[in-house]
Amino acid sequence: MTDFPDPLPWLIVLPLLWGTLAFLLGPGRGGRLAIAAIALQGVLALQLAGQLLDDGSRVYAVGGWGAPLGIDLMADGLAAVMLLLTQAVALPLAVFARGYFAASPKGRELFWPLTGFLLAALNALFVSADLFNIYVTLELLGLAAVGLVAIAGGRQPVTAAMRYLFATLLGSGAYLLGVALIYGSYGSVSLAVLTPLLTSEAPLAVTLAAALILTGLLLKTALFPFHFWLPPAHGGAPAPVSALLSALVIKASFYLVLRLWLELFAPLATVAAAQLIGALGAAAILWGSWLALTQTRLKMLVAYSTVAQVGYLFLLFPLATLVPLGAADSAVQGGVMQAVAHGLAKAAMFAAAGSMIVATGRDDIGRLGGVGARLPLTLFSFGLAGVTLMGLPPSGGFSAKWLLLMAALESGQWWWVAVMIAGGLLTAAYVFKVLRRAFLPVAEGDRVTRVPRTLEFSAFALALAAILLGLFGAPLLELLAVGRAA
Amino acid sequence: MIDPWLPALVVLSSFLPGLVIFFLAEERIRLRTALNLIGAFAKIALIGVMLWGVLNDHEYVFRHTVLPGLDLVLKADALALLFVTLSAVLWLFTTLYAIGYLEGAPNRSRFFGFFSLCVTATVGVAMAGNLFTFFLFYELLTLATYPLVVHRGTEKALRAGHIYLAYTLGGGALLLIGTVWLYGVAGQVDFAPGGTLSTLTPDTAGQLQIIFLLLIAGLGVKAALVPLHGWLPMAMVAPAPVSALLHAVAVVKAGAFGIVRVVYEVYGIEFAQSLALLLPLAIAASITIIWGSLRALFQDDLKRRLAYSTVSQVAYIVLGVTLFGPLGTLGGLVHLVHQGIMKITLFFCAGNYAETLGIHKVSEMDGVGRRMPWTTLAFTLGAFGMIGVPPLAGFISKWYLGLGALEAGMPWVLAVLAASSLLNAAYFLPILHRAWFRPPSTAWPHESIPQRGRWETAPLLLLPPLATAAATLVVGLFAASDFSPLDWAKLIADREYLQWTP
Amino acid sequence: MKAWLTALTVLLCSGLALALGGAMLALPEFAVRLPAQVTANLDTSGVSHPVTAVLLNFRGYDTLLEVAVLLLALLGVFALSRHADEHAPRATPAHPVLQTLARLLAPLMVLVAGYLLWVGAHAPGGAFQAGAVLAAAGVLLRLAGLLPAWAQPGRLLRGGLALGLLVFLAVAVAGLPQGSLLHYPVSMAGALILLVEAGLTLSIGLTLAGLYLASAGAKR
Amino acid sequence: MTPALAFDLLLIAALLWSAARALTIADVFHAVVLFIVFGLLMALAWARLGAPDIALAEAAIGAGLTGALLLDAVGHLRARQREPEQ
Amino acid sequence: MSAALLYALAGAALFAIGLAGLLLQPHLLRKILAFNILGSGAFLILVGLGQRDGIIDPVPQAMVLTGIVVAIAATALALALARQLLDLTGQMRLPEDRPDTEPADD
Repeated sequence: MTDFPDPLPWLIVLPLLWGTLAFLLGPGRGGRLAIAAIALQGVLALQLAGQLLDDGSRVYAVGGWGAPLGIDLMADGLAAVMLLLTQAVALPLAVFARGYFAASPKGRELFWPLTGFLLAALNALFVSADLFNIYVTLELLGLAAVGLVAIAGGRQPVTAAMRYLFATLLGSGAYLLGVALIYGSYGSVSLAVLTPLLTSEAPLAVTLAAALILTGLLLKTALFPFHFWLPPAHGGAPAPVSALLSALVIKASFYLVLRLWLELFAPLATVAAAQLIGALGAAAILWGSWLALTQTRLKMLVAYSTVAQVGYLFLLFPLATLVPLGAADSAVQGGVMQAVAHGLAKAAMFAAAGSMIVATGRDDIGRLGGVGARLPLTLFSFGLAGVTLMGLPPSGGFSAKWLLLMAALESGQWWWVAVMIAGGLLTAAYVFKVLRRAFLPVAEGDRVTRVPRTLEFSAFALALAAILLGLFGAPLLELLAVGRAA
Repeated sequence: MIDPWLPALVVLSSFLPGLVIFFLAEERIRLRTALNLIGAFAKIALIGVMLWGVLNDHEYVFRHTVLPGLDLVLKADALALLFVTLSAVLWLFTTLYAIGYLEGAPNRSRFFGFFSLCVTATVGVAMAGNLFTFFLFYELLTLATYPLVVHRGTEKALRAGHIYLAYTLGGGALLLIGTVWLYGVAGQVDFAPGGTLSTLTPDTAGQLQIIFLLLIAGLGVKAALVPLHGWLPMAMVAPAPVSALLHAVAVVKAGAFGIVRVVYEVYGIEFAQSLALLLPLAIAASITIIWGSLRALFQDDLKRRLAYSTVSQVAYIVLGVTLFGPLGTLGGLVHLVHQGIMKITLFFCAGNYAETLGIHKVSEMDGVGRRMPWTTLAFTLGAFGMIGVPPLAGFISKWYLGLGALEAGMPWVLAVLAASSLLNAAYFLPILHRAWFRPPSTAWPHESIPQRGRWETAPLLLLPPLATAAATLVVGLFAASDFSPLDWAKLIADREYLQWTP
Repeated sequence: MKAWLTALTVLLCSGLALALGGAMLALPEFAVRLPAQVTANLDTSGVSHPVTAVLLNFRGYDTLLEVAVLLLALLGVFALSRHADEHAPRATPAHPVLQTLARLLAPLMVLVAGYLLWVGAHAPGGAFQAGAVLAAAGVLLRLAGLLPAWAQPGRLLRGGLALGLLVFLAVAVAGLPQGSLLHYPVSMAGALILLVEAGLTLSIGLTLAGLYLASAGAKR
Repeated sequence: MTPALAFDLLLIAALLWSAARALTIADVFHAVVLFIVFGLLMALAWARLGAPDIALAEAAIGAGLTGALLLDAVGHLRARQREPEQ
Repeated sequence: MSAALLYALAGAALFAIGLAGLLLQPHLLRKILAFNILGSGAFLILVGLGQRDGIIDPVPQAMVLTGIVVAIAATALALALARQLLDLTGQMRLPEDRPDTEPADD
């Protein structure tokens, strides 16, 4: 490597290091360290993306052994996109969290170390090319996420964390069993070694393994009907945590589903399975949006919105499986674009919701009157994020929907068009439910206080990024193409 | 070269001030007003430059690739400038009027912020160079107008906002499906005179017909074509400047303008004719004209009556589009401008009555002409124009529509025009009669601006309607001169018909 | 829960077991075989016990992340016990016999841990087993009432908990200039692994004990 | 049947039985005790599979430490359930 | 059939037992036991299948060592959560009803 330092290992080491240091510094400390380090991670991710664009995807043998004896890391365009998303979401959120916990200190003691480990897990997961290593990153991720949900204490968050823990453990249990079956069948867990071995004549054990692994990951992604754990967990945690979980954590397992489906398990993919996943996605969109609409608590509404938006991610599977190449490409691009756009927008939305809750002192959609007057920037950010989720142009959400719609028409699967359009309208309904309340004057007896500037601006930065993604998304697609068979 | 950036600058000239205004403190009235006016005048100046260029066969195109095969295109061609000029000039008047209208009201920064965004969207709609760009600004328009519709924050306003959103977002969804489908069938098609779809293979004809239906339905919502018009009368709960904006400058116009673009510059009028798409649209427009007028007849609420009048009048534009032949085109296009000028006058006046005397209903207008003669004079000009009394603006439109109907071999349209004119007279003349000839009632419902010397109301409320009323007269009287809307519409019609020589 | 749902779940789980069993009986030959590769590379791994070689060298990266998982779990437990402090009853004094036993056994267990750590290089044993024994000593001392509860770990204790991960990270990063993360030069591999294992033994011992002391121990 | 096979079958039967009982037995304390037994049996199984490292770890961590944690939790649960009566 | 494969089969049965327990048992402690049994099943399969040809394979053994540590970490966290829940609600089970404002779904 001519580059020094090599960004790839540092993207994993750095968050582990600052997470540990934040723990050493003591309860509640380490925010400034975290912000600086995440900014550095952002630079590293950009550097890595640049390398990939120049030289194509790369394999990194940890310890110099190489697969199958050692563990390989692999960075291609898809991984780089997810890495960029992670750091891009984490940086503003870290700034937000510092302000948020200053205003609302419940749960701040261990936020930074847990977040450090969470980011390390995400970065490690995105570049791992080893099924068992992925299992370890999944556990690191899951336990960090559960810990974060529980940090504020209280009956509802602890219940949610418990439910979340069982869901995520069950998911990784299924995943681990799948890995065991694959190792037992072929004698390796390296993706690079396995991919050529796995053909459509694979033994039953491998098919079972694929089913177990994918089901476990779907559970972790909270795809309908496995969504039961998500709303209380994401709706009950402190706002910066909700934002991290909704924006990034569920994307990690989605990323794995996508990668495995397109690469390792591609020979086993059937139209029926793809349609089934798509149908679950469609159900998630409609059911999640509908439930979002019926919520009275702001953060629960945003959390149910995540259930719905996750559904869009999974529409890519029927659109990319055994269809003409152009449609499949467009579908994958759309799905990844949706992951990125939703990541940015949902982080913005949870951050904005957190500011509103700090300002009004309660988590109640009916009592948002006055927010529009006192926190215009926050409300504006919420609205911009809403635009992305609705899929209106220009926004990353629109680009994603456009690509998915094109894929649907090109592959002649018009029924997904109807789902996407209906979902967009339902989204508009619940976003405007919040906005119209916030436009009202302050209700009698309520108070709306100002919040620190950093809270308002970090949410705005995220929302703006989601919009700009819609205008300048082409480079992202170029990066995504690195390492994908043309 | 700065040329490609000019269209973008026109859009930004209201977008940037809008953003700044949005975050201005409520008390910064001077700065806000200054920003508003600087934006408005800068826009008009930029448009002036481009008008000169387009007249000399120059085109200004701004292009930015959003995704592979998906470009954001802003293009200043003759058709775009027709609409842009209209909305930029009327925006200036509306802004002045709104400053007077909202004096002392709460949340003005928010109001003017969205107001500017709304015009930004309209200008974008006008200059969109392809369907995607059009859709982008069309949806932005929805989002920017919603806060204006619900601005008062009353239950009624919120309900109207709900209905407005349901209709317009639904329409947007149809438009999106149509657009995506069209991109799937034909690839990226930029708007171009004469249309571009006629080169497609014949086996796509069926699909193209369905797409046309989707596009027109999507656009018809904002254009308030029956039966998609339900939101418009509801939305008149908004403050008067907003109504002016909705009815004359932005929203319904965006819909009508979109229909013009789709028929002429996506399908091409000749290709649309060959797909047998024009006649159904003409029938829909005719029904809308009659139905809107009929409903207007029975409204006592002044703004509701005007709203139904808009339903009917905007359909004239659509009707003109469907009359195959340059004269019909001319009538439709010129009415795009004329209807805007006339209807904005009427809404300004209605706002004046409400603000000054608390008059909201036709039945309360007895003798108002004596208390507010100038306003009533402007109202009278606008109303006569709508009826089509020569030599006012509306007459010119109807004249060319009539000629166009004959040219297109659709004489039944003449009957529609005649019936509608009669109905127009039937719902406007009684108002005028009350205003001028009935004795005033003893007390006005709620007089809030007293007579001060010669000023029957606040100057900023009075001057804009007088100016636009004068324009109603001028564009009619001088229709034949250079640079009149009619002259510009001829230029456009020239370029739309490939086979036509005047 | 409804009876039919229970029955269905049991049925599905049995079905899964049967399917798994059937699938396992119908497996082809291995396509890749790692034991031979492990043996072939054992000389350059720095240790002679294959499992330790895999754990700390070939797949040392897994272990690095796993240590983080362990520390993470402790963080989660701390986060929770923090809220429980108020209603935690005081520790009751333990039986004197238990105290004496603990005083005798604890040093012995530390010795055993040291032995396990040392022997791990060439025989079953290593940091995890050693750490577990160390933790058992801690639990025993706590049961005997000889150790305080840990809900608010002090600076020194935090240092001890983090030490293993930090040493491991340092060794991992030290490999970067030589070629890659966790790259050990052959001549130093044995020493480096022992260094890492020593750090891990201490931290794993403390962490495992902490998992008990921070939650369970705090309430007694 | 060789003695080794017999031992394996017996061990597996014991494993399955202890696992199933641990999950179905009425009393939680008994369940935990059965689980510790299960852990020790697992250690035996690992030894039979030629994995002494895992056997050691399972005995120390799986059965030992997990057992201690579980027993403590049961104690806490019982103390809590007794509380209202006091 | 090798002894290793026999244990792998036992692992499959253990996994199923654990899965059923995790899904069906409302008591949190039992859910935690079930999760551990499920994990042990997976570990047995990993080593058992990996050594089905009778050759001792240190790679899956090392993986299982890693897995056991992960399992105890998860178990400790789960127990801490369960105890917290006990303190807050007086019960060691998840409430069947969903949080107050949430309508019952599925």
